[in-house]
Amino acid sequence: MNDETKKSDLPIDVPVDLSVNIAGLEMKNPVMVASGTFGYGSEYAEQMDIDRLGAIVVKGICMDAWDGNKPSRMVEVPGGLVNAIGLQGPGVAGFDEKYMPFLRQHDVPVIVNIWGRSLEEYGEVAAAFEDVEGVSGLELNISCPNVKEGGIAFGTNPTMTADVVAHVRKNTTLPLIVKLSPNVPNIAEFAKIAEAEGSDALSLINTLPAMVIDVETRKPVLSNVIGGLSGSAIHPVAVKLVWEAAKAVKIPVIGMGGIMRAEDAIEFMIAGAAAVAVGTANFIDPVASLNVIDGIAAYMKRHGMSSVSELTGSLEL
Amino acid sequence: MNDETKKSDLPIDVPVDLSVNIAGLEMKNPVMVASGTFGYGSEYAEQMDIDRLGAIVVKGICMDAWDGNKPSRMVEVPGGLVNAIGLQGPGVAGFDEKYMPFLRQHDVPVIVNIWGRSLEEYGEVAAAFEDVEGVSGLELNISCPNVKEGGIAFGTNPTMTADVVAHVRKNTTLPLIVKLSPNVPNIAEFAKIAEAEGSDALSLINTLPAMVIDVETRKPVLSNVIGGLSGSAIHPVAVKLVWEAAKAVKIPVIGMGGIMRAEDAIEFMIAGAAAVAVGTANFIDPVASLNVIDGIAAYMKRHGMSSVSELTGSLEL
Amino acid sequence: MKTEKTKIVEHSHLVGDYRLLVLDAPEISAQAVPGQFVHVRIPQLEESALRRPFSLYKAENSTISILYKVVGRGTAALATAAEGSELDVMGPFGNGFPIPGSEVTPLLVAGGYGVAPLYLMATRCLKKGVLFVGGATAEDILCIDEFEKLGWDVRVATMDGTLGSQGLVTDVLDEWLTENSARNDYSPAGHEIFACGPDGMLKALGDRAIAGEFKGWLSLDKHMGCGVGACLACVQKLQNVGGDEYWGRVCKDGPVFESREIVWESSE
Amino acid sequence: MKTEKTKIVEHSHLVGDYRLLVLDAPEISAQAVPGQFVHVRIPQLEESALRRPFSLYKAENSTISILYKVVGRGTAALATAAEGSELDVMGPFGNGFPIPGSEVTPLLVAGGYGVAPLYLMATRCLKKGVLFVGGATAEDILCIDEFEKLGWDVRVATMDGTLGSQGLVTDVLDEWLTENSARNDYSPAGHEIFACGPDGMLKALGDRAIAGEFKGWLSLDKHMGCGVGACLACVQKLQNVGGDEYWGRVCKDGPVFESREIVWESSE
Ligand SMILES: Cc1cc2nc3c(=O)[nH]c(=O)nc-3n(C[C@H](O)[C@H](O)[C@H](O)COP(=O)(O)OP(=O)(O)OC[C@H]3O[C@@H](n4cnc5c(N)ncnc54)[C@H](O)[C@@H]3O)c2cc1C
Ligand SMILES: Cc1cc2nc3c(=O)[nH]c(=O)nc-3n(C[C@H](O)[C@H](O)[C@H](O)COP(=O)(O)OP(=O)(O)OC[C@H]3O[C@@H](n4cnc5c(N)ncnc54)[C@H](O)[C@@H]3O)c2cc1C
Ligand SMILES: Cc1cc2nc3c(=O)[nH]c(=O)nc-3n(C[C@H](O)[C@H](O)[C@H](O)COP(=O)(O)O)c2cc1C
Ligand SMILES: Cc1cc2nc3c(=O)[nH]c(=O)nc-3n(C[C@H](O)[C@H](O)[C@H](O)COP(=O)(O)O)c2cc1C
Ligand code: FES
Ligand code: FES
Repeated sequence: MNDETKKSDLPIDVPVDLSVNIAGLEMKNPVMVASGTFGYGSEYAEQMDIDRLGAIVVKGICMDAWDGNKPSRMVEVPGGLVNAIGLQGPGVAGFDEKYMPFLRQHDVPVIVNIWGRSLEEYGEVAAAFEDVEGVSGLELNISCPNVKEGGIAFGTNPTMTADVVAHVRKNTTLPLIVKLSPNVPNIAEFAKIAEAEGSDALSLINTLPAMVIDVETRKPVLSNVIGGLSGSAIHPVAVKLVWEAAKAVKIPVIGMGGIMRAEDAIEFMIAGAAAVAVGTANFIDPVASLNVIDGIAAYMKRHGMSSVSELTGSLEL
Repeated sequence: MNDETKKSDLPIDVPVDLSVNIAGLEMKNPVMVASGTFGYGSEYAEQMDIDRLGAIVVKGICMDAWDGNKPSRMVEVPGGLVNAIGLQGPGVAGFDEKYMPFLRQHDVPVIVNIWGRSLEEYGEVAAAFEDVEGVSGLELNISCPNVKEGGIAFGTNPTMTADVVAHVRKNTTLPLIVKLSPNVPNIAEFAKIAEAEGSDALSLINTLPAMVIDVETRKPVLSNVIGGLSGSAIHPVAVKLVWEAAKAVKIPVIGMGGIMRAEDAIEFMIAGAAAVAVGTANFIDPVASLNVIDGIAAYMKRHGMSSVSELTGSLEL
Repeated sequence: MKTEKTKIVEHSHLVGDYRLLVLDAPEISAQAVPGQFVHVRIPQLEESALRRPFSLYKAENSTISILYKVVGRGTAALATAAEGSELDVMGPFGNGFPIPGSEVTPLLVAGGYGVAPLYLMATRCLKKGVLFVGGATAEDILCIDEFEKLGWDVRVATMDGTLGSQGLVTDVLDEWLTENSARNDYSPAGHEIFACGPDGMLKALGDRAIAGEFKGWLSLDKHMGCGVGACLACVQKLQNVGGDEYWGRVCKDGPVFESREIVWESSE
Repeated sequence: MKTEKTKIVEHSHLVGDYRLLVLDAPEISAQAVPGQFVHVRIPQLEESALRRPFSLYKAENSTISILYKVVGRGTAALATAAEGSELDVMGPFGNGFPIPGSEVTPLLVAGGYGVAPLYLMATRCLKKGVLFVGGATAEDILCIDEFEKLGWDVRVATMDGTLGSQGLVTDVLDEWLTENSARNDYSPAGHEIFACGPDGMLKALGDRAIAGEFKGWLSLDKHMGCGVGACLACVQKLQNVGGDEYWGRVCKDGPVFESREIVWESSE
């Protein structure tokens, strides 16, 4: 744990190149915002300069408008929160109409997080985005713990994962990112399947299935009973899974889970992530993602790195 | 969220019966201390009255003395810690010689957490405890993330779980508790397998596989690279798994993971646990388990419950 | 950028569990609309703790004030924040109360800390009206002298009768409505309700507004995540004029809704 | 029960990152042995944060003192604890230094805050000896006047030469050892080392003790979990007299070990 020497021995004024190419998508920097934690971009536009982001991943969208779960939908727990929003969304057409006009005015790649209740619906949603102007990529959500059908069931079964990735791949020409489910014993297996079936990149982790009970009423706090745990609490679990997934595949991995500050993002990159996404931290500090960008640049300078790709997979065992 | 009425409407002075019978084992109360977090009992005997505990589960033991991992073995993270002790232990004979004399003098059931590197060794260890006087039960650890062979590999594969439980069952007459692995997509499946193969009770959860990287040195903080996350951070994940496991089986379930105070234990019991175990909290406050016992009794009084079994599975959906 | 690093100018105990917090926050103060809220990062909590929303109680001279009740770990921690220290505050957020024209008598109805946004409302109304305020006991009836100083008619109800008449605040309102509708020149358009308090109270007021054919503006209190409309945690079932139901966001689409927009669900 | 709810009697800044904490802790104070430590719950950290170990620096008049350096989030949070407030402290824990007989000249060797347990040691030694103290710069050389007041010979080394001689504390010790072993009546049994500081320094001292055939008592600093021997986090490779290697617990079996017990591993 010898920070002192590193800090002083290295040149301070190397220019740093933060740009990355993920799945064919050029990004200014490796810092994205995670699906469901940044709305459709406009919600945060008054709080910060969204054009500084590497990419915006919007809230999960399926074919038609979807109501999501009844409240209550979120509860704070030590080290984070448990949510069961249940993928409320405007559907493909509603998204295009309400949110894309704003996003198209901005200079930031838009990645749409998609989900379906069946193999066919996954394919349909993917296909529908072929006609939506301004979308830079798709993130395939097969890991949401908060909907009864679809979601996590696809992400925890190897055959279903293979089928849904292959089917969506057939239906889209956009860069395809598969968002893996964290609660499987062997993440490498799923990472390889997604890669083999044509995924251009992987993202992980989604929230961990969780539950909170109000001991006074003896009822679940969330109407959906089960929700997903996010925030600092899941960070060390996420780092482990990103490390294992990145070792298993050649396609880039996007690391997320409990990034609160730059160091957390750097950990993911050292473990093998080519990019990262800030989630829950947006709620707490709207400029958290910008602080992460600045923090990565400062770290690179301090360590004499010129390209952020030097960070990726730089773990020394 | 209407605590007020509940508090005032109910009788205050009902006598409360905290005793439970888990797997044939009579316990004064449902509060145990979790394996690996309480040494062999003697370490905490000066800090608190260990005879007040429902049971002591000692640190994992295999046939012969085992060195465990090199340091560093533990690192603090938000909401808990990640450890990779690696099951350092004295072996069956060493345990009997060094620690049982002390434990036999005490009026508290002793449950031994056992592990092996092969099916045969699991059976051997179990059989060896037939001859150790004063042991009240065995907890079968098939979920330790910190050893290369054995441990978690057994707990995440249905066939291996079935084989190891059946084999150990054949080798022991003691009450048998199977400690399930948390990182499987469907805990109910594993719970049922353990029940079918002769387990008398289940305990969950073990730590979640996790990893921490020192961003300055770019090395893993733990010498074992991977460790297990415990503490508050994992509590909502544990409650969800205990709920699902308890629904799936008839044998009692012992809930653990992030119990810091009585409310956390009560949550497990409402979710379906017949008993609970306090782990990481022991390190922070040696009397945490005693506070949990007192807190459960106070809660029962406040809610007019006479037997702690009324709490088990009292979730209202 | 709506995040402001404010300084705590005053932090004092009022009565019971209620406290007053005054912040030096020129930008938020300048923009404040009654019924809007600020989203506060509690410095004493761990890094991952969510912000907590509080209504604007006052906004004057570059400062804003919050009147809050200690109910849980966030407000308990906030209560320890020292005068002179920094507070990270986002806002003002949400759609506040629409200021009624001078022909309308505003009827403000408050439960507990619900008086906070209504006081800011009272200072901005063109016509003085009536404040109906209710609570469990006398300690829950806050700042009525301030309303009186503004020249407002104040009517109090407490459940235990320790202040004002005994019973619900809606009983006192009902009296007023009966008296007034008996008047010759009575027109439902002559008054509007502006309310903040527990859901049960708001629903009862909404029912009266709909039955009596006047407007009822209700400010909802929902647990929040982001506060800016991004997380969809704070939703309330609403209906549009066509009768289609949907989940609206209390933080962004509210917190103030007109009674007819809200669909109350029995389970909540 | 060894957990004591103590009261902070004094909490002050010493120099640089170093601070002094004095606690009213009659039970711990009465039992204290030099080289033992207390395990402190940092009240400002979240509920799940581990305790932090600190050596006993003084133990007198029902109080104990700790001398600590702010190095991370735990010590930074501790630094904000107010005088008069409560601190939850466990201890005293571990095996301290064996107090040598009056025929032995104690050689105390300290790096940084390592002087803390050695000061308590100096107050308990039957014979006054020599304190060798080293650090990066003058600011890291603490409480030498206190040792001098006790009548001890103090020899200082700093890496930058801002105080004492420039270089390592072991250089100064080597000088002393060379001088002394040149004496006619020299016997290695006439002195023993008692040391606390970074691993590199301790290893160097251990090597000298073994080579010079005198005793060297080294107090190790390992990250701890439980502090009572239960978690097996704080282990150090040791060897018994038969040469068998095993992991010993610094908290329970140490923190003080004789040089010959310790097996230094290159990777650490
Ligand atoms: C728009 C708005 C304006 C507000 N204005 C004010 C104001 O002016 N003054 C004021 O005092 N308060 C105001 N509040 C309420 C205030 O935000 C809360 O009292 C505060 O957040 C409580 O935080 P806490 O950490 O102290 O309590 P917590 O510990 O978070 O919980 C307080 C209570 O809420 C319950 N609870 C926690 N999570 C949930 C959940 N997910 N679903 C349901 N119940 C839950 C708890 O059981 C507990 O009873 C306002 C709220 C909103 C939405
Ligand atoms: C027996 C004993 C006696 C001590 N006596 C004193 C004393 O008298 N005075 C004093 O000032 N200090 C003393 N210490 C050290 C003191 O306990 C630590 O400085 C303190 O715990 C640091 O806590 P922190 O939260 O401030 O730092 P942390 O944030 O915990 O970390 C401090 C440093 O340790 C590193 N670190 C964190 N976790 C690990 C790990 N698992 N493995 C390796 N490195 C890690 C960090 O990277 C950082 O550089 C003693 C330690 C022991 C074991
Ligand atoms: C409120 C909320 C809503 C979310 N919605 C989605 C979603 O619609 N689709 C998805 O793939 N992930 C969703 N997630 C998961 C996040 O994108 C992210 O994977 C997870 O929260 C871990 O990152 P964090 O710990 O930084 O929040 C959501 C998370 C939260 C907290
Ligand atoms: C330091 C440490 C050592 C542990 N050792 C064991 C062990 O030997 N065998 C075992 O089955 N579980 C072991 N565990 C897991 C605990 O028994 C428990 O399942 C887990 O820590 C979750 O509970 P907690 O969050 O209350 O700590 C260990 C946990 C910790 C923190
Ligand atoms: S609090 Fe996030 S949408 Fe309202
Ligand atoms: S700190 Fe737990 S054994 Fe030493």
